[in-house]
Amino acid sequence: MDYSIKIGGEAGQGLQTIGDVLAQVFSKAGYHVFSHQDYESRIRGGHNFYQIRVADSPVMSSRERIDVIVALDHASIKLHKNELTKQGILIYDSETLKENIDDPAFLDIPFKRLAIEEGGNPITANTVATGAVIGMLNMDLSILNDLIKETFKKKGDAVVEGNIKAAKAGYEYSKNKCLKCSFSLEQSSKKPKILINGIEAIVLGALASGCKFYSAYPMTPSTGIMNSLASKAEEFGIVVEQAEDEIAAINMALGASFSGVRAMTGTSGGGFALMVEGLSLAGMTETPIVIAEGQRPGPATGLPTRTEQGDLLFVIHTAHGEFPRVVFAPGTPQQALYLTNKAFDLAEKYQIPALIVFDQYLADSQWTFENFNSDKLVYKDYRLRGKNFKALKEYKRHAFTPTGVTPLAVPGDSEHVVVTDSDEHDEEGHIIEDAPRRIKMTDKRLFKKLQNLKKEISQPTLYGSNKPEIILTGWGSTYGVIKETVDELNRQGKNASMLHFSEIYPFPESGNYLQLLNNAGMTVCIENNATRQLAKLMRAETGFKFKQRINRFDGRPFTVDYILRGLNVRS
Amino acid sequence: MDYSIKIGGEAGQGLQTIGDVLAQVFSKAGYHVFSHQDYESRIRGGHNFYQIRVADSPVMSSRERIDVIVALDHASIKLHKNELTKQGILIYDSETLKENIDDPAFLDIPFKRLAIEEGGNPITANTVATGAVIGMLNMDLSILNDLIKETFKKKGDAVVEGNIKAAKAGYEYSKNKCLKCSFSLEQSSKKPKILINGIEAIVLGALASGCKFYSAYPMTPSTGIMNSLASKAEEFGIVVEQAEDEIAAINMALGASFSGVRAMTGTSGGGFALMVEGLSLAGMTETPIVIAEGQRPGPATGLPTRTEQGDLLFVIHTAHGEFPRVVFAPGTPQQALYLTNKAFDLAEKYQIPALIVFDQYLADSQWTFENFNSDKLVYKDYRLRGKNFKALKEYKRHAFTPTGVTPLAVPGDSEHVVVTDSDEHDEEGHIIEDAPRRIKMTDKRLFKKLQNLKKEISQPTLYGSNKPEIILTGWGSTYGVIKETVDELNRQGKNASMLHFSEIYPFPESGNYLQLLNNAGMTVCIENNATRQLAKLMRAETGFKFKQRINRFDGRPFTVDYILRGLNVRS
Amino acid sequence: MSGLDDYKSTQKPAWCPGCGNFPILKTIKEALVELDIAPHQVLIVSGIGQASKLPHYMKCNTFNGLHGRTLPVATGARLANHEMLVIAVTGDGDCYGEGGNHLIHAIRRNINVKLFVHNNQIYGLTKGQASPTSMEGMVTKVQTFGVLSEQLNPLALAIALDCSFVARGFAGDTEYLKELMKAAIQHKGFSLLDILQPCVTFNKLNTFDWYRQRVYRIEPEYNPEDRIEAFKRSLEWEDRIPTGIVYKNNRPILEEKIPAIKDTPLVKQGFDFRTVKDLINKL
Amino acid sequence: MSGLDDYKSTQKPAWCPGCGNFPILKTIKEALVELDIAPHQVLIVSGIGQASKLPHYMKCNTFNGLHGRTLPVATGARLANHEMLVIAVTGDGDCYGEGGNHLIHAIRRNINVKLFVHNNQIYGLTKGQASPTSMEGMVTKVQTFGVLSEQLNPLALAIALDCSFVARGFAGDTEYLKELMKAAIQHKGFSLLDILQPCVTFNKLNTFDWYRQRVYRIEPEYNPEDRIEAFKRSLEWEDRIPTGIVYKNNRPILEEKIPAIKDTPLVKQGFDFRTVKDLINKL
Ligand SMILES: Cc1ncc(C[n+]2csc(CCOP(=O)(O)OP(=O)(O)O)c2C)c(N)n1
Ligand SMILES: Cc1ncc(C[n+]2csc(CCOP(=O)(O)OP(=O)(O)O)c2C)c(N)n1
Ligand code: SF4
Ligand code: SF4
Ligand SMILES: [Mg+2]
Ligand SMILES: [Mg+2]
Repeated sequence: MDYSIKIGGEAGQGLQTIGDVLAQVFSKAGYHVFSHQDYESRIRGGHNFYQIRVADSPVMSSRERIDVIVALDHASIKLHKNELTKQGILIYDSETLKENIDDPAFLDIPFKRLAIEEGGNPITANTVATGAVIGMLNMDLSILNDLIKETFKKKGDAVVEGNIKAAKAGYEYSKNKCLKCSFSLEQSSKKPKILINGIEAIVLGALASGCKFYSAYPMTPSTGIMNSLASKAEEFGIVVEQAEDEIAAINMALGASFSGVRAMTGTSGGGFALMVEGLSLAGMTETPIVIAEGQRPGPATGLPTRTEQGDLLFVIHTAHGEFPRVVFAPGTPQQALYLTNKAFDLAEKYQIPALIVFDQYLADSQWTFENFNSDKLVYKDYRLRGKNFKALKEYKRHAFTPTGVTPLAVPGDSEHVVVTDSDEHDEEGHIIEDAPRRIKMTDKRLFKKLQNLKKEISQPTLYGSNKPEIILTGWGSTYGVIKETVDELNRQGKNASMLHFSEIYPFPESGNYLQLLNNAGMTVCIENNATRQLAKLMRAETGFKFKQRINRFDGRPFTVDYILRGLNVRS
Repeated sequence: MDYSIKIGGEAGQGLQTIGDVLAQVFSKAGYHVFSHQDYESRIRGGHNFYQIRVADSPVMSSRERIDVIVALDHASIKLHKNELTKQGILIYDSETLKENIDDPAFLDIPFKRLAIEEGGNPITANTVATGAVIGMLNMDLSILNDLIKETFKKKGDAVVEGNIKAAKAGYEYSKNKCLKCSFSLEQSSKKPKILINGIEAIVLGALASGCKFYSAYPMTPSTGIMNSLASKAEEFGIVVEQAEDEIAAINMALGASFSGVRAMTGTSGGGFALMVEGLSLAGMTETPIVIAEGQRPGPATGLPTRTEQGDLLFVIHTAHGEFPRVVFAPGTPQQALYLTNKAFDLAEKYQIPALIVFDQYLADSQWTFENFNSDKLVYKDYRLRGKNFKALKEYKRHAFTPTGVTPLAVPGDSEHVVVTDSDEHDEEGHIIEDAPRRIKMTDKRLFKKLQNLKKEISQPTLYGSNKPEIILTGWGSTYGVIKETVDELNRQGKNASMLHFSEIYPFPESGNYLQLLNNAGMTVCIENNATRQLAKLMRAETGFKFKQRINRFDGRPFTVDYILRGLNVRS
Repeated sequence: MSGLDDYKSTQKPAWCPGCGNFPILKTIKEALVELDIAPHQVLIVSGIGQASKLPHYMKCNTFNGLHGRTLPVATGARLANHEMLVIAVTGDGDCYGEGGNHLIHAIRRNINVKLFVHNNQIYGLTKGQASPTSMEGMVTKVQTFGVLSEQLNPLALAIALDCSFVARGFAGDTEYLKELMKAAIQHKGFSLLDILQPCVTFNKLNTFDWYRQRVYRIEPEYNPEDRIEAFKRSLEWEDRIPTGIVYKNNRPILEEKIPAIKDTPLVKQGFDFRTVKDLINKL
Repeated sequence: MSGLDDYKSTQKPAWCPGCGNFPILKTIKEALVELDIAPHQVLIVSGIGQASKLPHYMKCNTFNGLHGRTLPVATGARLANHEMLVIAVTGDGDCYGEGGNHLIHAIRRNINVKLFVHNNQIYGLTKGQASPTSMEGMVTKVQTFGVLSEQLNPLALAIALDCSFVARGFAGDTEYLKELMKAAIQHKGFSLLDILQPCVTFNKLNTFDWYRQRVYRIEPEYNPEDRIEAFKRSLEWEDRIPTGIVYKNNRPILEEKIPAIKDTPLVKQGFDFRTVKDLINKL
């Protein structure tokens, strides 16, 4: 059982709500869900869609063939009807669209009329549609009803009641009228799953790491982090400040971090470009900071609401001068949770900037998980505080130590002052000009730290055979789609594996993975960009050169089918 | 004949004037000169020096042993006296320093007293010192006198007269008193040489390329470009605007370029960090721009007045999204002239950003040249202007063409409008969201252009044997010092060559140089940074891995002696 | 004579139905037509935001640049060709938030650029965060406790900086808005026209109605050259919001003070490669 | 009781002999001592420039950051620990040039940070280019035709933004300067203290003498709470330059409006890893 549902319509028509509700219903029913979104940079109009895959085994990418299309506008019909599977059904409201289409795969449902008649309000039309989909899938309405109650509680009983009625109307309409409907999602007895997208996972990671300060400037696809943290600010004791620009955002976070709290900022490529000088400041002053960088198709404003993996070499190499940094590129919401936590840990442990690189695809995509293991989370306060700081006879912010790391004291907690500087400085933090101390500081700040930092980096994930003939390699958000492609290849009798990089810089020490690559007959680097950035990095770091590459740079995410076509394998 | 002269003193003591005048005297006398400077980030006090090498054959780096030291302060004596060669002499003014040193290598000259007595003003003390050096070298005074006349003309006859007398006093004092002086720089009959530093060469390159607009924010070591262009603004019809910040600087230059003039900006690493978003804008809108990036030791403010090659990977990889760029790293003032010119040409020909990466060492170092060949300069106006633009029936700013380059029209010159956008756009320049046109635009903007652009890049310079056993490789400002090291090695009977990269990105296509490297027994990458950036780039681009590396990252430039020590070769 | 048809765009606006940007778009076209300026004689520089999409929906030379960087691009463009009418069209976030520093310095330069700010007191394109002009207390997804910063007063700021022309318009009074646009364009000097522009989707506080109840046209007797009076007037907001020309002066413009372009626009000046070559050969 | 000795630095100032920064340094130490604030109770955030080297020459917690970014660092630092006295020390280029946008928004936030601007009307450290406060017509190596932009008036700007405390001091009148520093520190709210600071090396126009001939102390009867009068006063410059508290108000400060830190400074709040773990296990 593995169905794909697509809701299409204009911005502002509420298709996101339909999608969100359906995904929740499915995951609460214990199914595995994967969803992704496609939308334009506008608030009303245009054409957007929301695609959900629901199955009884884990799913982690979208398919190109759709079983149920909910068409809220004409464009959805025109653009997507050919995506229908053989048994696929498209539902639409001929009265609203003022168009009646005679196609056996089409089911006309009067969303609006039922909304008025049953829900008592045309605004419940989307609930009718939602109910209709549930009906088509042969599920029962209880979970949807619970969700409606929860969502509309604050709006009063009448609204709850109206929506429940609307849902029922849609449900019954499709149950009765959809004679061709052969789908069945009988109530599974499984435990409800956690439904989570990339943004929510990053936020969870930040909360779990004791993040206390978040300053940012809105920018797709990172704005969700700020929204979400702001909604939790009071409960978790977090200060969320909207900065006047990205330069202020990173400098505020550095100020907060210097004062003794864990601090983070988030942005997209263009905003990150403005943070580059601040990044270097973090490097020089050895001030911990976590930065979430949401890539989107560039250059410049590009395709602001779409997806791309075009900033890898940028985030690794940008900023003047030389200092260590950590770059993580989670492949799943689960990885996003743990790697955000690891980013906070390493940022503070080594007093360096740690970057989490994601993209719109990971940000908006929802995955289901059975549960998260909180034992994998770490929290250690590396700061020198209170009485420990007071007890010191002397304190030098940048004192030379065997590891290069100098205890990070909280200013004000003792009578010792804490001094740091963006100029090259001495152990106390004061400006210097001479060569010998410059060399020692570089040794401390860069080489000594890097040596240990490298050991913290995990090897890339290998999925599949230990002696693969085909290796599909990727990084970041392509984890799910590459994994599913590997499954498909192996189903077809091939010997394929996935090699996935999520802890990407410092680049994982050449280990087993290099040998596997050297031994494989076909090595494909799959990237959502045009210039093959991981492939370049790999060559710089290991000397390995990929034999094949599949790149996509049209702002859309990969699908299994797309990769199979790239491999010249039929799907 | 090959002498080194060092003038040491506090900031504000005028040692730069002494150095500048001496270097000019030597070059006007037809000698080969190389000078470099070492100064702190302060206006008064501290310790600075100015070092000049003068010889009868070409010189292009500083040596560590000094023949004549002019010590204006105590520190100059303490720090530099051990650098004296066997026949070396240190001159100082015991009355001013209130210290009398009994050392056969020291010559006490009463700069200030002679200045008052002969020059009529204590302010001429530095002229006394300058005259004294000329006297020690057994040159005659005529060139210095001419220079004095030229320099002080505006200040009136009395000032000219005073300085000429002061020079003479110093000259005669040292001639009479320096019994140990064995130097001789008899008047050479050679033609005066061109004395030029990196900044002046970049400025000359900009003028020769028809640069009409320069906007920047002051930052060492790039400020000299703005000063120099500002001084020539009226003569050459250039608008020089000091921007409120570096973001404004690059955006102004892009605005000017869009309007139809050649435009440039300049900065250092920290300021360039702020230009990164604008760089991406240039890429997306296909607006030509030339950017001079003066590296200095980082991270952050670092050692603001010193030298480093720490920004190579930064300038190549920075900015969100993917677009072509050109990066040049001139190794000599001559290269700076031609490459600045080439940068302007390629920027406009391909409608891309072109970067000139330099550093404090190249910026301040003076070289001598016989002459410059203006036939090597190119100027072609690629813009669509006036009647050519008017004659078109239709104009689309980003129309698809076989080369990816669309004629760049000057807005206002015809009734067709010129439209561009930082969003992904159609041929007309209007915002789009769809995948097919995104792909075609990327193909136009990135792949098509890159294909031809790569062919414009010259191979690295090979100096020395065609079958070298030892290859010393470098990029940018280390040209001179590596070349001289190669000469020294070959003098010692080794078979060494230099491989120098100045047209560095797109990286020169793997050619002969790779074969040479593969065949050599010893391949050394020499870089003024800590993280071996060229070596990394080389591996990423060609797979080649250097066997040895010499890195210096204390903010000081290489010397031949330093490299020889690194190679374990005696100097 | 150019007509409204000449200003027709090939693009369909991506704005929400009812958005205050529509009347502004219409008015700007009308103003240009009435001033008999042809599309190729005007350059609109814009940033990123809903407002900044405007030039796509008419016909004109267009540089749609980065968020917040409208004024530097406009400044460079105008310095390179001061025969071109350069209008900068931005949003309140763009101009007073991300781009605040450029506003200060563009005013100081007195470059003869026309700045039209579509001030909807909100970040529209990014879905409703507070902008610098959002009113204190307004709750958004980010400002969950309400906006805590004091509302920025662009007119007072501009007057403090001795801006050459300072005016406020309202998207709901297009007749007057057109007059203000024309006055701004005809004024010689940097002109700030802040336009109250209801965002019907995200700003539920400052609606067409809300503005209509408060805005008034400044009385004809008012003397916009009195800086102190102008400052006082600029502070009005709560109950009565003045629209009209609040302040103006006659500072000389930057373009006229730069010797290199006093006589001929930079872009019209030739480049004599030969002279420079000679100069280099003679070094 | 802390004494002047406690504020002694290990560093020797790299300023030019006679620089106006010396008396400012001396005065800031005295002010802190007189307010009985110990070195570890104060954080000085600075940028890059001659002025910004100041914290190195005394003893205090110091974040010497980037050119122009003093206020964001100070804001973040203060939000994280609002029991710390946070002083931002910058130059006129740093604060009014590169950092202009942050000034606008720090004022709007009314974060309780003290901003001391060493206003020498020039870029000192980079050797004498015009700053935003340089007077029109002043010739420099870059401004070869003289400064063409209007001189920025930081006081007028701050008053237009309703800044909580706006004052001007003079490095040549340290007695009064000390009073102003103390008042700024004791005022609850964002405080801008612009300090006229002669640069003896590069600014040959605005010398100690030049200032001495013009500055006067604002008369005691003056009411700094009258915004319009303050605006008028802020416009004085040519012949008479007012020093003293020009404007102040009692807007509530940002720190008190944020629920998360109303009761306890952020840095003093613990983090309960257990609770979050439980929450995650229960997802
Ligand atoms: C450097 C940068 N930061 C953030 C963004 C995201 N962004 C796009 S528009 C916008 C704000 C829009 O608000 P406003 O300028 O008021 O324009 P409006 O949409 O309200 O007309 C933001 C933050 C961006 N494009 N670039
Ligand atoms: C991003 C950036 N741009 C430029 C500089 C170079 N810079 C250092 S100090 C300075 C100006 C100093 O002027 P001001 O702030 O007035 O300080 P002053 O030296 O006069 O006290 C500049 C431009 C820099 N360090 N960083
Ligand atoms: S979001 Fe607001 S400003 Fe943007 S188009 Fe819609 S109504 Fe207009
Ligand atoms: S240059 Fe000016 S501001 Fe800087 S230390 Fe010297 S006198 Fe002071
Ligand atoms: Mg807005
Ligand atoms: Mg200054």
